[in-house]
Amino acid sequence: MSEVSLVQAVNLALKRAMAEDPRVIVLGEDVGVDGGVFRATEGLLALYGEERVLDTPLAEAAIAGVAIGLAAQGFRPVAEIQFTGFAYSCIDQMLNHASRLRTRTCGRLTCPMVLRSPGGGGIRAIEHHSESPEAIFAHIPGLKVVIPSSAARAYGLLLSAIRDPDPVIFLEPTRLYRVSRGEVADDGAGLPLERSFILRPGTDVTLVAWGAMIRETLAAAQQLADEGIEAEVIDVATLKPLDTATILDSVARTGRLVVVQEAPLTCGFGAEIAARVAGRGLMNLVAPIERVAGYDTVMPYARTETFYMPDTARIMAGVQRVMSYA
Amino acid sequence: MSEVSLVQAVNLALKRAMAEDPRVIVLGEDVGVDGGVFRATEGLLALYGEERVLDTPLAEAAIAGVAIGLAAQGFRPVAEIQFTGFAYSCIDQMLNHASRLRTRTCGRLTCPMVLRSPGGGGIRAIEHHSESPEAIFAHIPGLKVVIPSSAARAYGLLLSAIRDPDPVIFLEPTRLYRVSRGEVADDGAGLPLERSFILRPGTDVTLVAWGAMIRETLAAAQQLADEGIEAEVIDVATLKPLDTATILDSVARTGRLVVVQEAPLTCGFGAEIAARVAGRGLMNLVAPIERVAGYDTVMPYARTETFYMPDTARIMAGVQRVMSYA
Amino acid sequence: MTTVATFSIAFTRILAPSGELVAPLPAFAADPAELVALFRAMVLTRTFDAKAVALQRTGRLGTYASSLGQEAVAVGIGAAMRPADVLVPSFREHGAQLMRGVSAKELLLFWGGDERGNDFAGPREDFPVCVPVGSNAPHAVGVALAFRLRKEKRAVVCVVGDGATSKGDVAEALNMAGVWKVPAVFVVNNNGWAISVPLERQTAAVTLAQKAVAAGIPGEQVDGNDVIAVRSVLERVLARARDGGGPSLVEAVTYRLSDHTTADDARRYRDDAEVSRHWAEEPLVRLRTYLTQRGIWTKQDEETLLQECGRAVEEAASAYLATPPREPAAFFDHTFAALPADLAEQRAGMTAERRGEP
Amino acid sequence: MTTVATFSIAFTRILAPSGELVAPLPAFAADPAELVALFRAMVLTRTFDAKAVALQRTGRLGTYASSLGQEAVAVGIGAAMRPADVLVPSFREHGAQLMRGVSAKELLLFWGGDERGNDFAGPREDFPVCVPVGSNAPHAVGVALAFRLRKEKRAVVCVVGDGATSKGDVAEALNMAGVWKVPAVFVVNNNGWAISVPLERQTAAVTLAQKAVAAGIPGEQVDGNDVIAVRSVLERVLARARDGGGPSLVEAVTYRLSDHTTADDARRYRDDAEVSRHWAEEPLVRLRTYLTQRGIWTKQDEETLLQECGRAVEEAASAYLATPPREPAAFFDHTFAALPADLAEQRAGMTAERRGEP
Ligand SMILES: Cc1ncc(C[n+]2csc(CCOP(=O)(O)OP(=O)(O)O)c2C)c(N)n1
Ligand SMILES: Cc1ncc(C[n+]2csc(CCOP(=O)(O)OP(=O)(O)O)c2C)c(N)n1
Ligand SMILES: [Mg+2]
Ligand SMILES: [Mg+2]
Repeated sequence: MSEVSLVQAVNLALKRAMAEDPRVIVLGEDVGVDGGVFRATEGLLALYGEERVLDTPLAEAAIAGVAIGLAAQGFRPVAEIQFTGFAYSCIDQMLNHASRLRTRTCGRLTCPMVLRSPGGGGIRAIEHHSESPEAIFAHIPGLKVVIPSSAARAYGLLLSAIRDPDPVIFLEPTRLYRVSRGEVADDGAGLPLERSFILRPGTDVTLVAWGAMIRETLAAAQQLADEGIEAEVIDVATLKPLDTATILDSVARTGRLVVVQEAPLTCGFGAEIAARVAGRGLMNLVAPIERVAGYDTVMPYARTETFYMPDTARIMAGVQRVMSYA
Repeated sequence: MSEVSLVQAVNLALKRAMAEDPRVIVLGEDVGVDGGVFRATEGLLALYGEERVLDTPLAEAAIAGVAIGLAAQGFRPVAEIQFTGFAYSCIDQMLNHASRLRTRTCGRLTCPMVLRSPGGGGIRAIEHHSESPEAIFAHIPGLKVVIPSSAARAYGLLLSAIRDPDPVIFLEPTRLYRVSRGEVADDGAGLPLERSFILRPGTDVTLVAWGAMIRETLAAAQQLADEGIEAEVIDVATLKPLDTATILDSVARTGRLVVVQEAPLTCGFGAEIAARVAGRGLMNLVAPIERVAGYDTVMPYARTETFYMPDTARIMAGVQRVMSYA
Repeated sequence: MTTVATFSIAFTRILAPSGELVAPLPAFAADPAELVALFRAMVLTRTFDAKAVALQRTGRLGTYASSLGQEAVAVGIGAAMRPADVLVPSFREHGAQLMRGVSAKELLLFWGGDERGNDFAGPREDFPVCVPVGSNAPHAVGVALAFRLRKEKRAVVCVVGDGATSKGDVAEALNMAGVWKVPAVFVVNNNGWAISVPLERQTAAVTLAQKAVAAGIPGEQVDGNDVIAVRSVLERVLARARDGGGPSLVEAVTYRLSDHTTADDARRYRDDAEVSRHWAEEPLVRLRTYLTQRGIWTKQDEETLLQECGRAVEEAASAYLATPPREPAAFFDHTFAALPADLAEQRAGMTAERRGEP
Repeated sequence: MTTVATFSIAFTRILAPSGELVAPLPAFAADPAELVALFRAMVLTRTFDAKAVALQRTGRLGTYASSLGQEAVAVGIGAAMRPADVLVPSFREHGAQLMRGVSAKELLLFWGGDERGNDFAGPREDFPVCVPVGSNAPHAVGVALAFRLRKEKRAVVCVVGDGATSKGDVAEALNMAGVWKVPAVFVVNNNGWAISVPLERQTAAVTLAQKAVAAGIPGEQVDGNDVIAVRSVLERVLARARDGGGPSLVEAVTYRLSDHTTADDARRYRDDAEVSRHWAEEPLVRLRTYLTQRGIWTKQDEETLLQECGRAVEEAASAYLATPPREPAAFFDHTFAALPADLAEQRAGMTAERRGEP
């Protein structure tokens, strides 16, 4: 066991997956010689050669489409889109093809591919490099959507995503790439894709988040504890298919729900969580459901981006609001 | 006043808009000589000529992108995407450019364009012709999203969308194109884009829907009335920006909410409505919020599509469930 | 100014519209049976098309895209491909699909709105019809890349329309195919129209073969109404692809004699005169003329063939019409390899609701 | 087989790397002041680049894309365009932007993460930097179409990189520009690399000018390190565009001497030797050699110029650094022309929360 960063954990998972299964192919812009602009694919080319680690031309729709073709042929392509801001060009291929290849052929052709892409704000990047489009992908039937929030979960979830027989969108929070560090055994053990993780047990309020927001949320929970409020923190990790039971169970115990999301408020994944609890857990609620989210504005440029993204203070304010109900 | 179908109302609005403003340009596949595959643009070419009615090559991303360029130059392009199933290729242009041209230039360049597209199921079409992607667009800051459910609203809302100084996604339910008919004055009067319409007042339960689902929802309300249940039916019409007040106000009176959406359940626009009510109207609720929605599966082919889409029976079942709470 | 690169586009025609040979016959044509087989496949395709249109007109099939007048493209493809190759079609290649072993009943199921029509008993690796225009091109690159990686001597044929050549996906795919030298052949089924948009409004390019120039791959034109030429050109470029010689693009110049689909009325946007003119160039008549003149084909053969084709298509139609729709909840079952809890619940809910349970 | 179309790609170079003339000078060059102006603009661009990189290295600017070695492309564009034309840039055309009146301070604000850097006081209709590669190309078609519809004698210059030519948006835009004959000139700023991907892995095409062939529009190559040639070729195709002659594509062959951006380390993927080789061909030295040999330029001129440029850039940097960030809630204000109730509430909520109100 050694301590690695989240991006190193991604790298370890990729190496492990390529080692264990010759059908795993990595492709994307700058994934080869350069090892990826964030070094997520570093060393793969040296280990597995040009046949299995392909630098692609600059064409995101085709990267997704080629992966579909490879997957239909039984390969397990792991395609990297350099930033989620450029993954919008893949939506057509992912929605109109990847997600439905199995359905429309009654299982004759399948699409066991992973589309990896780093995103999210907070690294003072230039525009289009701070996107959080998870809800768009989560709305698409036939796709699974995973966002890790720690090195260990990045490792275990990515392995499972690659081994999954269906298409998985794997969104990596750049903000955590280097600052989130932890022990990773590199033992090839996957983590289940259909399960949420309770990162901190609590009795007073349920905080649900994913990706980079987990860090802020845990920090808020810590501060709340100092104020005598015990928050339970759930990392949904796999947005789709969602482990609703864990959330409902928590809310049944706490009676209060705050969802934290970096993406714009409207139609974000937080809305889905709120709607599920309002549907199946409503009678347990003692307070309105709070969503602490990015605003319905375009993510501002670097100089003011911190005002856009939920931070500990905003999460705490949200919790205070739900705690004000008896 | 004469009775016209929804698609004729769209046609009337386009003619009116072109007549009143020379900056209005219509472009898209088959919008010229053919008058659009649904005849929405019929007669425009004859009236306004090839300069203002442009048949485009088959390239949806560029149709959106060209509209952005025209809009930045002060034109008011109305681009047609032949079916929403092919509008996914436009998401990149709409999200990365149209929605943020104003923001990123501090208002120096703006994007007063409309992207029209027919969609939704129920016409026994071939695959990819039955899509309901409104939630994807509604998640994008800087875009407005409008879906009419009657001829009169199609006319008034489309005029307002074209006159709006910002980009509007205008999604037209093909299922209603011919069967939904009504009086349209063709007086050039627009309908406000930020307002929901109460189509039927009621006291027992609030039914919220949009687009083609309005028809089923009104039918359900009618049947419910026979059973003594008075349902209030709200057509949100403009999904973004949402008129939350009308919904909250209704729920405050009825205490019960059922949202009906044709799109897949997860992360659909119904989730947003549920989340808003769970946030600001929760204390008024006497029952869980029900969502009657498409399933999280790919829309099946024509032979079984009717089992996918919410129908009157499913809506009534949803209402029965919320009515079972005292 | 110096010239740094030059390109030229060749055009192949072997059998003129008159039925006259205008170039030497390819080797395969030495056997008259081969030519008869091509003719039979074209007649079967036309018969199938007519039946499908008739079924649609009587409300028993969904919107259908006929390949009337374009049979030589699909049949030339079907004849040139080997079973181990993979077809990544657009939606007007019924002839090629039939030749590859997709049954007429499966085709009707697909066009009738039943997913089982894509579960080909025959060519298990072939892609189903692709409706989003041009989006199939990158899949073909992926499949071809798979062949290259596995060092298999197989090739992919990907078909796109003239309209599709305007779509970014096609340009991206051609370029990637070029960089990776994958065994993929892109056939542009240029029927002159993309619904109501004629070629000259689709592109300023004088040929569609020259789309290959942008990708740095070979491109050429073939008379798409000359099935001998189509088969011959495709056999050549497919052989090159299988042998590691890389991708190519073949523009087959043909004409859409039918409406775009059964939902379309082409008289809204094109002259009858234009259509009539093209009837003189359609693919069946010229091959029939040639075969008849050579004494390879008789009126009697023709009648027998029409009867055979009619019978085969009628049988398929009956089998299709006799197939009940899938059990409604079936659409849940292939969403993922295994049904997640979430979906299992939705499926159970649907079944319960349909039974009238709360 | 008959040949149905032929194409050739021309290459223009006027000033060789040695400073030798290898072709007749264009008319504008008769006035030495014109050549000096080109040189000055290139030096200013290089000075700006160096300052921007320095600011980034010291944590006072965001990730920055230098145009080191590519100054002739941007300056040639800037010189050939008229004020009424519109520039739709990629992200490496600082030189062109400066010449068109975008201030160095505005550029720094943009790269420093401040939207106000795009609110050019100067060329109000020019597009800001475009980060999603290739996505600017359709905008250029739209702007050019606007000119055509209004019957204005104006043209658009759209710049994309070599990597961008693989992107579907660019192919779609070129094709549409061709169909509609809009006054748009697409410049492919071919610097040999797309981050770590060299041209030969980007495409099998031997030139990028031939991307024009697919669109049926004229395409040609120019030595992108020869500012005289770049200006001359662009003036010609821009004049044609303004006069209704339609679009064209010009591939400017240059080399990225810098890292891709300040976030990149090019030594990971390319040889120092390759870079050194290209230093011998960079655009400033050859024009300086020519001007000096002709007695148009002296050491003293050079020193004065360097001082002037340094001063201008320092002043801009100071003005940039002295600009406080926007009021946080400002990002709400340009989302729409008018703030919807929804957003007004979010804005109020943000302001209240920042004041510590519940
Ligand atoms: C991406 C996309 N856009 C639009 C459509 C609607 N549509 C179906 S076929 C067609 C024209 C296709 O023309 P072409 O590629 O020439 O093929 P053809 O129909 O002539 O065989 C259009 C616009 C579609 N299916 N896909
Ligand atoms: C659509 C898209 N994909 C990926 C990126 C990330 N990226 C930024 S620049 C670049 C390479 C661009 O190469 P080229 O077009 O040659 O321009 P250059 O940087 O060499 O000027 C990449 C991959 C992007 N900005 N946009
Ligand atoms: Mg066609
Ligand atoms: Mg480059």
